[in-house]
Amino acid sequence: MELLPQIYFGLFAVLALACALTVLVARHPINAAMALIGMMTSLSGLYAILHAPFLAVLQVLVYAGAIVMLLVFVIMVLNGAKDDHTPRFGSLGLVLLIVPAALAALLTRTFRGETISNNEAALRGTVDLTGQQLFGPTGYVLLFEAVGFVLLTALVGAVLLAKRELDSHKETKA
Amino acid sequence: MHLILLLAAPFVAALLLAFASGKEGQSSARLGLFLGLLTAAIALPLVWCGGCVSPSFIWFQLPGIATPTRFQLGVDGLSAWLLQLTAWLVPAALWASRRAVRERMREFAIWTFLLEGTIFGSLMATDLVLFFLFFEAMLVPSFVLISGFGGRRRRQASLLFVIFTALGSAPLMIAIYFLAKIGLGTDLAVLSARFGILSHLGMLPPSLALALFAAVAVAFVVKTPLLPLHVWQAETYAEAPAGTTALLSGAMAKVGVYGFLRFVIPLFPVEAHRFALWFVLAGLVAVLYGALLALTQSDVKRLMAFSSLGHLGLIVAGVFTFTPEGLKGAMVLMVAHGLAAGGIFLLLGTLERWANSRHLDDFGGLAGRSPFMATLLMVLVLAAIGLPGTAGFVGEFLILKGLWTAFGPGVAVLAGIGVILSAAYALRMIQKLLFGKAALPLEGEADLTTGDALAVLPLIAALIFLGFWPSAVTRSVEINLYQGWSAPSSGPACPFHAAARKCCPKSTQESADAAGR
Amino acid sequence: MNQLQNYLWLLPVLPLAGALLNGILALAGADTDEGPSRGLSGFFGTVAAGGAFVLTLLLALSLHPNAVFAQAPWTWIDAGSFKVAFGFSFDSLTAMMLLFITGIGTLIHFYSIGYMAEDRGFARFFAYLNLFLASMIVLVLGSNLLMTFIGWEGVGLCSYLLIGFWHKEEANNNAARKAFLVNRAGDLGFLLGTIALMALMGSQASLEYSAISAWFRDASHAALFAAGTTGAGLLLASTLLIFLGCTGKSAQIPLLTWLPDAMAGPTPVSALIHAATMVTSGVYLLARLSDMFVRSPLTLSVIAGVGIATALWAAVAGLFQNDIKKVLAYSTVSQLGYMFMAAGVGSFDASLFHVFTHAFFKATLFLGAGSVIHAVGGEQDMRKMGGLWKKLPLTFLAMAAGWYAILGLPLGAGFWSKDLILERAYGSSPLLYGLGLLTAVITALYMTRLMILTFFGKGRDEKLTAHAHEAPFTMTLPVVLLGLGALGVGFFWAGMIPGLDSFHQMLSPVLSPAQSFWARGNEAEEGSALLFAAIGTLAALVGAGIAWAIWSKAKIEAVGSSAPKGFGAFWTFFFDYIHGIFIAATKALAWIGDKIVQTVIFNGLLALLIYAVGMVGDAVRSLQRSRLRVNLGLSLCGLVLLLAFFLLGAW
Amino acid sequence: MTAISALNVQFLALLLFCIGLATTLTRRNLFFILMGVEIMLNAANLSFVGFSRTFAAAASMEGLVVPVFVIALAASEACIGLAMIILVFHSRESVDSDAYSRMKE
Repeated sequence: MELLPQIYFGLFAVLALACALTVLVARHPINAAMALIGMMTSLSGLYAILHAPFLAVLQVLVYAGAIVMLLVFVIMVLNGAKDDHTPRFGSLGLVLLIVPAALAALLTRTFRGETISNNEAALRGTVDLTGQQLFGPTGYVLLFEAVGFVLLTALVGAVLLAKRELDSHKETKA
Repeated sequence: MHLILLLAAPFVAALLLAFASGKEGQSSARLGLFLGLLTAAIALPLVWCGGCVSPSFIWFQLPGIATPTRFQLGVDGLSAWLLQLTAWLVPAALWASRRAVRERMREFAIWTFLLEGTIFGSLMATDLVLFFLFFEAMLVPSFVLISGFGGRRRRQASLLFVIFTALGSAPLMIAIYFLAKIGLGTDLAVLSARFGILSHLGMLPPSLALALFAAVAVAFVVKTPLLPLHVWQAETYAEAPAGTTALLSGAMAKVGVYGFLRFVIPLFPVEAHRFALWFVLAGLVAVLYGALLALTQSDVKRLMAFSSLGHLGLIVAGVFTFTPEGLKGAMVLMVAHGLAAGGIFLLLGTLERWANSRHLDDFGGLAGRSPFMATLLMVLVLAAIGLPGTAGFVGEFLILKGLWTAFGPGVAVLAGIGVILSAAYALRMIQKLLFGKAALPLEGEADLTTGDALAVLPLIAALIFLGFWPSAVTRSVEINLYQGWSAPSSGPACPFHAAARKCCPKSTQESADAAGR
Repeated sequence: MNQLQNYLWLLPVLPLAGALLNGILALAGADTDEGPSRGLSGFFGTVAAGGAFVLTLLLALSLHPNAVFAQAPWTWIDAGSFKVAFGFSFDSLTAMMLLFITGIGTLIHFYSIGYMAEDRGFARFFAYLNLFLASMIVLVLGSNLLMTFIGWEGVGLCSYLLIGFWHKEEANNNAARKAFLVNRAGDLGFLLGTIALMALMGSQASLEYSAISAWFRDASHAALFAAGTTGAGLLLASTLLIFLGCTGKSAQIPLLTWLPDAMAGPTPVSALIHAATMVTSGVYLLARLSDMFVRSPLTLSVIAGVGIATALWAAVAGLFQNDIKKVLAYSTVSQLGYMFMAAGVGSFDASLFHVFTHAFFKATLFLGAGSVIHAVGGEQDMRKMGGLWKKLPLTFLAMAAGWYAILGLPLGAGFWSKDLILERAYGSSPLLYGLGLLTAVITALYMTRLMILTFFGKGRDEKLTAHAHEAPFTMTLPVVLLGLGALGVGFFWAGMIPGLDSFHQMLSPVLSPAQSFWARGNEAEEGSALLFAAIGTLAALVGAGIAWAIWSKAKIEAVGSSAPKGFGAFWTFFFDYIHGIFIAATKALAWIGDKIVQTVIFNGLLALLIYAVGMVGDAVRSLQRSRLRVNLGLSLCGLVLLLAFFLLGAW
Repeated sequence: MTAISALNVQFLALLLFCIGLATTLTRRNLFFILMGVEIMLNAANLSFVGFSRTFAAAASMEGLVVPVFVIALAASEACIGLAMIILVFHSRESVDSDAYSRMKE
């Protein structure tokens, strides 16, 4: 049993959990977004030690690099989206915490005794192999194209939504 | 392949219309007529081909069900004529609606074709899941047609229609899943062969079989409709645009009866025979009730709606006599009523447009103003009340005979009284519309043009042709794809056990025995 | 000549083609001011009818007395073991019926050219008339009950269309509708009777007349309907129901109210449909099914009873009428009653003979009345006429011939047929004979009254009678021809003159098995034919004498409408009142159905349902309306619960 | 490979998922809701990757393909979601999700 991966795993796991909890309790969205970046990065590290280097890179590039940056960008555009009058947690929200807690307890109880183990013959998720899996004969070419369409649609939709917003601003100003 | 082509035709037509320019209603109507006639031409050979089945392929797997759902279409004597009816009513309805719908003709045609396609689907499906899919999908185009093109109270009417029919078929869905679970899949041929024997051999608790029977039957009781689930009908028929009402009463209501013939009776022969008298009585109550209410209506379309209620009641009564005469009479009457009621509703649509009203008292003296219209309406109404020489008479006579044979004279007399009353309301309507003096000045063209009449004349021709040669329909009924409902070619009403035996030919009996062990 | 029988189908098709042609003409010419060409449609209509007559004549001449021409182009209804052919058969009974139907029909078509000349709906009228002739031919020519039924309802339809021919008047439309509905009630009897007959015949069920006759003639089947068996009930039901159908078509008690109202139609229609042909189809059907009817004595006595009751009632009602056509209508009902009485005593041949002679003299009377009405500008109230014989001599002579015949005065057509019926009735029951004789007296009374009021005395309404003039040639010719017929056709079966019984000879192949079967069971007393003739003539003379005494000098004033009043109204409309009860009951039921069942129960339940759903929906919506997170949380709660249920349940 | 317990990966994913869920449920700020969704998606991805390691050969690659799609979809979701936030923020001047609950009115 090698020790180094164990240590890394523990490190990243704790880091990810801490960041996630920070998101949960953060006061300002920008702080939360920063914590989210931390979580993404530590997950990327986890992917790396789980032999999925392609995903690890993708995680950093797309999630941490693009999505969260977009988030941060919007938060800044909306002037920090100040909601001083919005409490962090509603009293109702605290009651609702039961739900995830119950879910966690339930699933933990279910899977506690399970024995699953890693398979020695698992392949390493390199770009090469992942690409073959994606576009190979039994692959996901159609699905990939569909996702492409979804992305395009999202792009157009976002532009339309934002544009209408801008137009309406112009009108109100005029 | 033919069947798949036929099923695809209305959808393709709708697609083509969607691509066409919708600016000119007239050209949309022409395109719709052309496509509708093309579809009907595809459907026509089915009358001669008898039974045929399309290639079957596995479609998907219902979770929890071992046997996959198959995509397979089949046509036999039962469905061939109903397909014809639908196929020929659609171009007539489109053509007759063109002046009323005008510039929105393209949308009207698209949705009408979708309605046609779903009706086709439910008439051709050989798998319960496939059937249910089309049976439910039928609601969407009809809802759009009613709420988009209907009369003043169209929104209430369309909601009422959709809620009633959707609620009615909800138990059907549960029953289908349940049947599939215990009955080795959803393929109708397999299911009808095996399920009957399961319940017959007592492997199924009778109460369960009864519950399933009720769940399946209620969907078709609503669709047909029978009392007391007819509440949606009058309102819907009155408020829907004329072209749609023609399809609703001419074709869609028949799917309800078809459901009894294809699903209720083959799957539950024991229960169907046990409750046959109740269904016959329900049908006859509908006959009398429909006729009585038609006598009091002042709205022409409501009047005809109640008339439809009565006719469909008679058809259901004929089906549940379990005699060859009753079944064949029901088939002929279904075709006849579809043609006659469809035609009448189409003409009433024109009248509604002329008078801007549906109230009987607002009409009068049409025979003098528009003799062509008056003649056609008169002929259609006479056909609707079953004058000999039209197909309706053959149907009514055979049903009367079947009722007498199966349940004795009392029931036949009840049905007969309904037939007299139907003449009473029909003549009242004719008198108010065509004769006497004009009540209100009518707008619009002076009379039907030859072009307008083209929508209705083929229906009349078919009614008269089938009136003298009903064998075209009655012979084809003998061709049946499934063992479930084989029309007994001779002898009296099949008794309890004979029917159950009939539903399970030898080969399947053995396999069911094997399954039992 | 035997090739001819292949052209049986042409008989109905000829007038049908005429009807179609005229229908197309009528529709095509509808939007012109003049309407379609009268010459053209009159020509087509009359030629179609005449063609049918010529063909019938050729067929009848080539028909051997015992032979049957049959043709069944295709199987009409095919439902398993139950098959009905679309068949025609032409035997001597058919030949007799068709000869006078097409013959008188042709004459009346010809007459209509003159009568309807001024009418805008000329082509439409001929279309209907031709259609009627086609239906009537199918009725008589059909080889089975259902074929007959096509014609049966077809003539009913044409009757409906023609009664309501002038459809701008609401009264005409109501009369037409009444005729159709009353007939429909009878037709239902016909259909149910047919079904009962099939139930009786069981596995050998066939609707072919030949098969039915053969089945009943087969002595081995007698046990099937022996007294006390279900078969007996079926036979009784079947005969009574079919008889109900006949009462509808032939205006007998209880379905007779429509015929007097049917006079709302144009007069040629009254003559052709409501006097000569259609109304006699009930008698035809009884004769056709005579083999069946004679085996149900109870039904026969019902028929005889209904017949004489109708005859007497209608004759009395005829006395109260002032409308010339109404008198003739009640007279027709009364004469039809005679025919049914004859059938009821098993004398189908006598009854048919009366059908035959009646067709001639009643058509004469109606057409004559039509000429009179035409002459006085559409007035039908006899009280306003009078002294017309000088102005309309030809019409007067023809109608006098009709009058002579209907009274049964010696050597006229009615003399032979009516005396034959009375003679046979006496053989069956003296009571029937007595009532029949009484009816004959009353018949003479009202007919003489009609003649006196119309033709004698002074013109009571100068405006009307002053300009009266004889009708054109097209109208007088048929009247005169028919008048001659009314005098002469009786000699086809002049019972007292040996050798003059060709009518009897002609029908005996069809009817004698039934009649001899009946005769075996009912030994008739033979009376002297001469004595019966003398008594009958005396009765007619007495009636005529009384009428002359009362009305020839009476001062008659036309007050109010021509409808009868007081007791006359009660008597005349007695059966209308009874029908009214049924109508009221139907209306009440319909009202209950509409206002209570539909509105209160069904719509009420619906409203309740809608309300309940709305309430539940509102309640749930208020829950949904709160915060987004709550909704999400609640649905997740549900998810967790479901998960818990499955996961924990699995343990 | 055997160094890391496959079960522990799943437990980590579960915890992350529940934290994301808690964020989505309890926070009222729309941004936090969005971020909670992202956390949940990531947890699902982690679970996929973790399970993929328990299969042999080509089957082990299947679990690595799904996250690719998830990431793509998350990108589009964020794209639209943020656009909508901008939209509603301008109309209500608030990022409080409770303020938007009555979208209809």
